[in-house]
Amino acid sequence: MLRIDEGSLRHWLIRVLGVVVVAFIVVWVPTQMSSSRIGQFTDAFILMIAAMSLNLVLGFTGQISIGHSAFFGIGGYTAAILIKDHGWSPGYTFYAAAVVAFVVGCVVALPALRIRGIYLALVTLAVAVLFPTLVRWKKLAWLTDGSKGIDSVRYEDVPVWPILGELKGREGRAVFMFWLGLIVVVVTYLVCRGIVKSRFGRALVAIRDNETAAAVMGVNLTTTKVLVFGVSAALCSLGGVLSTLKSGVITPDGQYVTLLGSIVFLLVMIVGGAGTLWGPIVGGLVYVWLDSTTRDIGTNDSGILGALFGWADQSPATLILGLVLVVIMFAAPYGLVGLAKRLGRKIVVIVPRPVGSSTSR
Amino acid sequence: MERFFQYFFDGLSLGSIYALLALGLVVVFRGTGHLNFAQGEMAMICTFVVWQFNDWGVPLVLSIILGMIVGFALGAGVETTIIRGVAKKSQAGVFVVSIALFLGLNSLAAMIWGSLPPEQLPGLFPDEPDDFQRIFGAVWRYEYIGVLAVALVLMGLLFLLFAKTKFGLAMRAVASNPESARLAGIPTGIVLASSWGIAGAMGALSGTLWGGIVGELNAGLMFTVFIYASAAATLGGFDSPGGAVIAGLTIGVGEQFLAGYFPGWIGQEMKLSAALLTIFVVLLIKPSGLFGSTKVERV
Amino acid sequence: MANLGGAAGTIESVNNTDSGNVPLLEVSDVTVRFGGIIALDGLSFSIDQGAICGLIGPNGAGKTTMFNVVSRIYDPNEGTVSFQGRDLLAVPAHGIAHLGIARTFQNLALFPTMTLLENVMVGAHSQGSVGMWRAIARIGAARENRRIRDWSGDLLNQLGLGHLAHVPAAGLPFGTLKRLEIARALAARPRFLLMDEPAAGLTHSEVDELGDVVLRIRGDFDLTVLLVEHHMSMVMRISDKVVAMEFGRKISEGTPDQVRNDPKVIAAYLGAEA
Amino acid sequence: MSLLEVRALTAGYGPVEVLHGIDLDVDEGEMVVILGANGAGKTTTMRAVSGMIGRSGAVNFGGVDITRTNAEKLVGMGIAHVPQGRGTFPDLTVIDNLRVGAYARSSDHKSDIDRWFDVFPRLAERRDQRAGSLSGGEQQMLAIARALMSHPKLLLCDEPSLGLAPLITQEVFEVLKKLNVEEGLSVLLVEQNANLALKVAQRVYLLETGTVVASGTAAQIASDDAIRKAYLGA
Repeated sequence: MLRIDEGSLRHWLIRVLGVVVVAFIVVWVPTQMSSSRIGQFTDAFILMIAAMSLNLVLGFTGQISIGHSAFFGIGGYTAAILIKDHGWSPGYTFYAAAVVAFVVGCVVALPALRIRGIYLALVTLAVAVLFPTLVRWKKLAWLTDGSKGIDSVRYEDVPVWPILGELKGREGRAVFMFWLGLIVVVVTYLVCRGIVKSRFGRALVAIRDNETAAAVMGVNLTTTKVLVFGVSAALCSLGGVLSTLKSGVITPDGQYVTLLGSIVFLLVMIVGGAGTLWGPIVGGLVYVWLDSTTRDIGTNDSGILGALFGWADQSPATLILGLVLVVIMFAAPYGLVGLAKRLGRKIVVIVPRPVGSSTSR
Repeated sequence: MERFFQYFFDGLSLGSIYALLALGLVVVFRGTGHLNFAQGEMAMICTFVVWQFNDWGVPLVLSIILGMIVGFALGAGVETTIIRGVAKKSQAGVFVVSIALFLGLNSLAAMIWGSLPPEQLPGLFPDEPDDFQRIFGAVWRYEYIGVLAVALVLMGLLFLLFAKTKFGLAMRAVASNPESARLAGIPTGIVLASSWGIAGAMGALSGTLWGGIVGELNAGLMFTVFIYASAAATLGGFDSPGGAVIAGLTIGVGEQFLAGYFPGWIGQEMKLSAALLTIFVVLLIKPSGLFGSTKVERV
Repeated sequence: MANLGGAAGTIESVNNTDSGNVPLLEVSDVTVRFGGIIALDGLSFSIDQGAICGLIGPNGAGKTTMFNVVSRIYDPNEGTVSFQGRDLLAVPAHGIAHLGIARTFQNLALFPTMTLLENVMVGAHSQGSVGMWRAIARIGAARENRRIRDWSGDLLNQLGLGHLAHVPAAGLPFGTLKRLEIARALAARPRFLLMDEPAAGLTHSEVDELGDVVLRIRGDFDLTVLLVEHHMSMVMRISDKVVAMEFGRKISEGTPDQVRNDPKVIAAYLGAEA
Repeated sequence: MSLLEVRALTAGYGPVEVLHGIDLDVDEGEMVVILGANGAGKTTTMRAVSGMIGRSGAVNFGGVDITRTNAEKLVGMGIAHVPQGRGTFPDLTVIDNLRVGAYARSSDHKSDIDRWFDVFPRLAERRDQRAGSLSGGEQQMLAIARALMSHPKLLLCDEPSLGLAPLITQEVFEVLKKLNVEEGLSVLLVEQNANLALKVAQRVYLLETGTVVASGTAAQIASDDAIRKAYLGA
């Protein structure tokens, strides 16, 4: 077992090494892989964003939500409507979607505050069920185009980013979406990290662990819960914007717009590791990998969740996924990241710096 | 007036199916404090089981009883093997596991049976186009009358079980104070498994009744019913069986009225949303539901 | 918002501590009912600045209820509570930390998944100001973190827990966690500390140590302490004043010696000679 | 041989060991009291004896080793436990509470219910009220009556005086004493009210921080300075 002091040269070397490896993979993927593979990574980015946002609410604050698919959909629809009806440049719709979703998120959180546990779960369930029906509603068709949804929402011309050189055609768009997705993932990660590592973030975990004690320490439960729900919704909507821009379409029964979306986000978060910063990122990669692998099992060609609601038959994929989930809940409550941390500690231990003002830099 | 009675009666019938499933949710919640997200899927699987027995030539009534037995075993088995272990670790874990069950059962049903064409599951009651009775000018179909009757009878039996039997007493005791129940010699493990089992059996019946009305069986059979049932349980207050029944019937009737009287704005496709929104508002005013109890927290 | 410069709290008290007879906390005629049960029945007492006040009484006397009234978890049905002349009942539960009131819990109310350091850092919540937006934008968040981390680390070191700073709270021995609760409460730089049965569940030697710790922190942090405790020897040793309760009422009040020899107190503890 | 024989009992909650090896006996027809300050481990002792928490050491009841028997079975064997804080079923009526008490028995229990209604007439008046609506004293009586419905040989009674007014406490103790004397019921009692306990009990164990620091007959302990010390400090 290796013991390394926090902040020592070796510790910094390990950190730098980690960054280099990640950067290498990130650069390698869009330059060396086929555009369909690149697209899969973009899919993983989309899931990472949604799962990271859910993680803020569920993983860190302990508030159950299965309504995040609605926020995802709000993002997608905001982008689609602004681009198609109002001629916005796609890039700006991220900001607009975040604002809309933040407001809706806060409104949803308001009743959720007075009710706890399963009641909260059911309110968010209602939100997840409501959203697609509202979008489909004929009275709103002027805005949402009803059940057929909105299509050809994408960058007509891929913007030129000097670093990337010129990107052309389908391939160029795939590479562009990859980089765009990566940027949003990094931004989302930084937002989550900023929150979690702050006084506000400690208040979130305190609420999760012991609400009464948190209040006694001076944490305002109401504003904290509403704000974190709002920001979580805003982040989730970014995933929706990205997904719509990538596929060019959004419909009321689109992939992550229905309740199924919420379930997928939940899966990604749990498998990767709830309440860990890297969990949703690992979860997103693992999920997309599993999904593409299980497409080849049996006759099913619609992936892990294809079997749901009779979309496709005779695939054991979802069943396996359900079993994996149960096993994870028993064996590794903090997901793959939690497991990796536990095993990693047997190889390398970072010895933290002693605490107190005298030892501070 | 005709329309009023028509909506009222149809609503009562559908509402009784929601109430059955909601009652299952409440029985589980009272006993163990968990929300079983897979309640609807357990009911769906059992409906397929009923169809399977029937398809093998077992008479329908016997098939339904067998289906309810399978439902009981499924519920009790899930509680003892999976839920109990996870519940020791975390409450959120139970929620995740019930979602896993939801996925797994759904997939299992799709794998084994796929989607059955319409009218494969024979209705329990005559459902030819002219099998109805006119009362107050409204069409009372025998099928709907039958559903309502069966649902009400089962709920009645359940309340008798709760109120009059030794086992029902034990269930109430465990729900009220599990620690003292153990001290009184009640095998709490068996009681808890049974509450899941009873919920499973009621789900089986609710699924079969619903399947008979819908006619078509597939893995998505119970999803909407589950949403209605959870809305009913929420509205009624999660710890009140009577509340779940009343709320289930109310929601059934309410959605028929909303859909019937506002066809332009709400209609068939928006009735679920309208019902959910109404409940949302009710919860804002009364967070523990209409009949639920608020508990004093001790620190 | 708060001055976090020194290692120990620098409290410029509004009242002169020398005269010592201006009450910091004044409870008058507080009544609490739960359903039909009267938990507190017109209770009144006051605590002077800088004093350690012991609150004693048999189980079910209403001590913890009193405690929860002062820490704003329960609302009394009747009566008033004032802190430094302010109406405490007008302050929400999360507001009392900002007034300078901290508490420990009878059955430990720690954050089990957090490390000891993080637990104490949450205790310092009222000493920071970085909210969500500043955390996202990272405006002053790092500096505040460092400041709170150092301050919390100092507290852990003072209570002899520094070596466990990065260990999660769950699973540590009871005595350690009791100390952690004290450290966490002190992190808010309180001027008034409420301790709910800090000695319960401790071994003999740990109880003696605890008494010393309470005396020490009272001096170091310029604290006023309300101590609800069953462990008579400790209460009698460290309190300046003792209030005895039974059935939600005050039955005796005075110095430890006065209360110890009060026949009503002896009756309450050893049972009345009927 | 004693009815209840406890040797080197250790128990606790999670990683926290509360009892560090306790020896304790209750003879047939005897009333024994455990005294001690709060946090001394009295309630934990009771819970360990009745199998509500994990324990190690040896517990024998009527000559049978019950160390590994779970709580639900012990009721049928003749141990009834009235937990601290009453342990009634607040959502059930008084009469249903008593019926639950008879759960472990198969025989008819109507006559028993009538009998306890005779002993506690106030319960009879409130037979159809929910237990949660009763006063503290009534709940305590109900809890005791509920425990006795199982016809125990040994009654574990955890602080029956908790939160009760002195008069009602006396009433409860008189009933316990009567049952002990007239019916030969063995009782293991946890009590903070030392004087009262010493009056009814035959033998006493004094607990401090999870160990027995003194034991003896009630008379010996009553004249001992140890109690005064343990309760009111030196």
